[in-house]
Amino acid sequence: MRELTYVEALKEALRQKMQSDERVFLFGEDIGVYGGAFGVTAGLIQEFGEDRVRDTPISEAAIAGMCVGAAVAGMRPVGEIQFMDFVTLSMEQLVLQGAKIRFMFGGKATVPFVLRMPAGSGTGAAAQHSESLENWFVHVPGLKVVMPSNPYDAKGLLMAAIDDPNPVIFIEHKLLYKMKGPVPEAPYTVPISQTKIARVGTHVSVVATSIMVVRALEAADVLAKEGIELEVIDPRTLSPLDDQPIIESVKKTGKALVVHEACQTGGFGGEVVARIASSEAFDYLEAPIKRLAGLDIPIPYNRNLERATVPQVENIVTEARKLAQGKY
Amino acid sequence: MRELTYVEALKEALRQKMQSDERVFLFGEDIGVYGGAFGVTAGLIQEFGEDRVRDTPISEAAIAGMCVGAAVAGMRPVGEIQFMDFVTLSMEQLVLQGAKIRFMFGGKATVPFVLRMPAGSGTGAAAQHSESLENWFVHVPGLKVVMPSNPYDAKGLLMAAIDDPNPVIFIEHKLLYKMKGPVPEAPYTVPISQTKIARVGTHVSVVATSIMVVRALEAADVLAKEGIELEVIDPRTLSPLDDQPIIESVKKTGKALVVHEACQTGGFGGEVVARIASSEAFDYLEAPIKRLAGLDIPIPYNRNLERATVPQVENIVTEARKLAQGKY
Amino acid sequence: MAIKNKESNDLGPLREQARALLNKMLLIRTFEEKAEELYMLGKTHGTMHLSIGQEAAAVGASAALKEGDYLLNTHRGHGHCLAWFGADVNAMMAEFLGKETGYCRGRGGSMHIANVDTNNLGANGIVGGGIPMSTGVGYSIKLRKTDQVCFTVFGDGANNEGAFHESLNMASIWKLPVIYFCENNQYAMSMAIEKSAAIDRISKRAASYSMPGVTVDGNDVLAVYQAVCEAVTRARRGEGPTLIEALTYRWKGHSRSDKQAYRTRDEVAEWQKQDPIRRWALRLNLTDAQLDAERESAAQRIDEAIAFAEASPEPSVDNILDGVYA
Amino acid sequence: MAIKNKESNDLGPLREQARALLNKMLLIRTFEEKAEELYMLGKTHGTMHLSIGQEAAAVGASAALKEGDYLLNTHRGHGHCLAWFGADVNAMMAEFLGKETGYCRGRGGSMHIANVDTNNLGANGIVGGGIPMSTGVGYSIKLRKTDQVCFTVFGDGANNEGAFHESLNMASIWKLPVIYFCENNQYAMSMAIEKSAAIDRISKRAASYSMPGVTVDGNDVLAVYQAVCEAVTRARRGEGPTLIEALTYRWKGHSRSDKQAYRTRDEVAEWQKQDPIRRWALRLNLTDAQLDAERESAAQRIDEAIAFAEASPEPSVDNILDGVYA
Ligand SMILES: Cc1ncc(C[n+]2csc(CCOP(=O)(O)OP(=O)(O)O)c2C)c(N)n1
Ligand SMILES: Cc1ncc(C[n+]2csc(CCOP(=O)(O)OP(=O)(O)O)c2C)c(N)n1
Ligand SMILES: [Mg+2]
Ligand SMILES: [Mg+2]
Repeated sequence: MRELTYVEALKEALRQKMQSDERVFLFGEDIGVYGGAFGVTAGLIQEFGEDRVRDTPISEAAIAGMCVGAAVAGMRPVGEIQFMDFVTLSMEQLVLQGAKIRFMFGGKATVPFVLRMPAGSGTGAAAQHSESLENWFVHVPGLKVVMPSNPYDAKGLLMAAIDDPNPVIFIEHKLLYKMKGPVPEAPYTVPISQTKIARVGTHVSVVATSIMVVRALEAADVLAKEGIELEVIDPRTLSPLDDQPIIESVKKTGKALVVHEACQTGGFGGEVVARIASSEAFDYLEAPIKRLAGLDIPIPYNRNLERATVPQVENIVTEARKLAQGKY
Repeated sequence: MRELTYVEALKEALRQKMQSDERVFLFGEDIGVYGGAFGVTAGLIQEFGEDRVRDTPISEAAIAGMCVGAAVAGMRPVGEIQFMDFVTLSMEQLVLQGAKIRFMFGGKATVPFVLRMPAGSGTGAAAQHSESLENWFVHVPGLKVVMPSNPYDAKGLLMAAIDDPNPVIFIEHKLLYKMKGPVPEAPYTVPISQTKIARVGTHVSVVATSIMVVRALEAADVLAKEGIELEVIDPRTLSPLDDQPIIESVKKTGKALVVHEACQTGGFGGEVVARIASSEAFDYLEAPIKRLAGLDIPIPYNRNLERATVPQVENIVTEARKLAQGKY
Repeated sequence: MAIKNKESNDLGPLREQARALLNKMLLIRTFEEKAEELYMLGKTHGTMHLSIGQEAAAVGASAALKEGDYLLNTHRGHGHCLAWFGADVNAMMAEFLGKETGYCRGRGGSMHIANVDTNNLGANGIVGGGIPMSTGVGYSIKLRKTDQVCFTVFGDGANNEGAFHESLNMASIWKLPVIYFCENNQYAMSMAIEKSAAIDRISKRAASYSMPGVTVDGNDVLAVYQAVCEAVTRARRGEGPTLIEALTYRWKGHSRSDKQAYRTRDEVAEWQKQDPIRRWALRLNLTDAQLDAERESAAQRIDEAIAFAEASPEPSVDNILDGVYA
Repeated sequence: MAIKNKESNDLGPLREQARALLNKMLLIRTFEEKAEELYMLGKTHGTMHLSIGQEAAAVGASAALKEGDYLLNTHRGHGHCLAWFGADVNAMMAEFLGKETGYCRGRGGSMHIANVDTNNLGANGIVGGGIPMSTGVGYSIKLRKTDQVCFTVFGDGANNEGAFHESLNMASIWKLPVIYFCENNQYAMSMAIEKSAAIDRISKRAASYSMPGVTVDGNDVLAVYQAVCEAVTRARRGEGPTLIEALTYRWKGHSRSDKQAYRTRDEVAEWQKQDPIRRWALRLNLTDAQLDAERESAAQRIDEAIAFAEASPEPSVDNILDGVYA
């Protein structure tokens, strides 16, 4: 099948949606002639004009307000926050307005917007350009949280997110933008809230998000040579979470490792562990449920420190091996 | 011993700190003549003057900026956010600046501020005045997160928080403000990051935060009559979390229930469950680890709905009893 | 502000509706007086923000707007909500009492009364919370190329929120059809406007966004009406947003728990001489008897609403999870 | 802006330091040129924001301040950091290369260079991120009753952030000793100032806060110096904050990955005629030979710094957890 990069897949989703639904429009900082900090919207302003591909001033609260206001008023806004870190300036509108309006108004309003943002470290952008804040949004009822780990899901989930009648926080990863993979040309959707088994295995269930799925798959290749078979699970949508496949997998393997880039304490890993530990999978557990996540520190600038801060393939290999071998 | 309300205990901590340390000053919306939305600062402007008890405009981002800036510049600022919900407007300064400055600057700066805010539902203030966002802050390295559950801890933890050389998010609960309890008059501190066993028991370990500690203790009284002894654990400081007492307790009881008001998904309960499930306590578990938390919905206005949204004594009784009796 | 004793009887464009507008003000006044009573009787919980004394702003403004326009309202929003197109007093009172028949099925309450069917996008518990949303609403109108406008209400305190700055700047550079209506009732809770804002007239802040800014007597229905009309004309013509500052006064405390230590009884009394209802009635040459009669019929209407609300069922806890997601 | 060909040789109060200021500008220019080279050689990662063409702003401003004052800097902050009191080129270069000997022990990098020992509170990765902090710094000075000032730098793009509005309002009502220094280099990344701000002069926004606002030629060391001096005098006298807009231009792309499709080569060339270094050298009647000599010694200084930085150790991963909490 045709291969596209993650960036191209996202762009194609945006273009196809803008072609098929005139309510869809884009806005954010430098998304026009500049094409977006990571090039996702490059070329779209030439195709759709500046009204539908709107460069905004540096005003993240108002950008979030555009999402909420335009959505309630019947449009399908797709905003971009240049780096996820800056969404810290948008929380009031997203959390107190966007996420709550429907419920607060007795279920009589719909707030269909998508807010895209790149998360993660690995580019040397340091502590204020490397945040992974997905669990903040997972903790907000009314929002949906999506994190694609490959080009195919990136296109399919973005098209599904734009179709979704609810607010969707769409989290991309800087290091995945150049990743290539098969992407059908025709429009398609990957259902929201559908967890995927990225690799079938028997010894350890590894639940990973975003770029950690890629690393977990690499780790699985390494361990396969040792006869250790990892089952790699990619939730793709973190909220609402389709947890049944995770629970089924743990019932099968009896061992679970949860991997994410965000710092461990208070992160999404706790939610996954709690879903497992309170489920019928508990009776099948043969080992403690382990988390492998970012260190509880801001992302350092120095290359070595930055790399040591978040889980790498070798760390996943080590942790998964320990679990498989019953050493912990 | 002398009894004070939670509000009076907090006020006494502020007054004693302002008397002993001239670097300490207060600011926030309506904290002066009005005395604060819940009366915590009533009378202090008369005692210390408006420079040290400063009414601010409604500008929550700048209020957070006052915390960070004044702290880096050598003061001991204590800010107030009128309702925790409004801290959604302050996140950039708190998370990207206040929490990271010390690490980002190579450990060469200190950022000693306290930001107080009331959380929780139960007053009919509806979805935008009832947030419990503590786990957002728990997920931010560099911040400390404190949640006192009674007047004694309120005074002692607030004095400790003001002494602490790090940024402290100090979370009060609206329904606790009128609670009375013994409070020594002389200044004292309750150490940050010291978990407390609020009631010793043998059958089920109940980890609860803020007002849920009060409800868990009531539930313990109820169940004691049935011969079920709950061990009630109050972390008091959620981050950095002193988890050893929790783990030891679960090793003793073999059963754990985590209770908080914040909505369950993505909440602090997940962190506690994960600490237990990955620890040596795992081998002692006799039952799945359960969470009892707020429903995953915004807080509704209607009294019955509001009450049904967050854990009540009877819910804790039911869940704990099920665990104790091995029915789940 | 000087006390107006005798004002012109020429009601200009409002001649026909003058009496109807008076009755609307009376309906609002009575709604809030009764709401306060119900509150005192413990028939509702939570808090409540009364706009008593500010009725001219709500009534004068809505008279200048038309069906299909959007409303973004504040926590002190009963007046604008009742003055809005197709407002249903029963549904409002029911929401105030948290009943299933309320506008928000009892989920929202006083601070969140909304009716999206009439583009009333709701009161707001967040000071300035509607302002960023207005940018999106205004932009949606621009894209749809309709002649709608977005009428955004906020208080004097809200104009110090950062969102005010971001939003007015955006609305101006894109010429969005948004009317920023600042109801300056002199206080933000306990904070007097002179202490909270480093400017003597909030409307002057429009200059930072190259948009017209005007200050009007917010207790004069006609003055408010005319100012909003001008802004509406500009907006519908695609000439962009306007900032209107309506000077008025909050008669009651900020909310139930306000001891009002920050102001004097005399100050309140002075402003009460500016009672927008009395002033309007005078200009209509209404006799006290006529005014009382109108007041009485308003009271009846509200009593009906209370009866309806009290007879209405509480929301059922069984479907408490409904409505989080579409 | 008109191109200045012959400017007065009267350097007024800067007569003595004129040559030193020139050398400072050359040091900054050279630091960034070499930084760019190192970047291209892959000796550093992350991104980098160069202030080449804006040196007069940094040098003119710091000349008007004194030791003990506070600096809140931006992502494009190499210049202000090097111009600040007691700046150590070695520590800066080492931080730029992420070494343990850097100002932030390699944890911060180009966007976070700080030196709290000299009240340099750091560059900032967040646009406008230093502005709310300045309120707190300014308030701390007010409470301590010292004569310090807080010098807060930000770009034209930052003036559309809500925090700008909230902070300037607070600084004005409390008369805080803060100087808001907006370096208007005509663009925020790809966004031209005319498109992003609904005002022709950013300094005019000072009126919304009843504070003085002034626009100066940001490529003229003397003009910047004088404007900052006036603001400093007001601040130290307790008369409150000032907003200064320094007009200048960013010669290089926003960051490494900028194709600059949003502006023309001619526009850049026009502005380059305003080279603050060339202009200052002319006013000093320096010969090209003299200028080259100075440039040469600046280059030597930077090469030393690079040698120091490259010889310095990488931070050790063993104590990676240090410094999160005090
Ligand atoms: C963001 C935010 N900050 C603070 C509050 C608490 N609060 C509610 S109303 C109010 C005063 C608002 O004053 P103003 O904007 O003048 O409106 P008014 O109450 O006078 O109608 C405050 C501080 C809030 N609801 N939201
Ligand atoms: C809050 C925030 N939004 C967006 C960015 C991304 N960004 C970094 S610099 C920049 C442009 C800033 O323009 P300006 O303030 O004029 O400063 P300049 O780069 O021109 O020096 C942008 C959009 C950021 N770092 N922080
Ligand atoms: Mg007001
Ligand atoms: Mg700029």
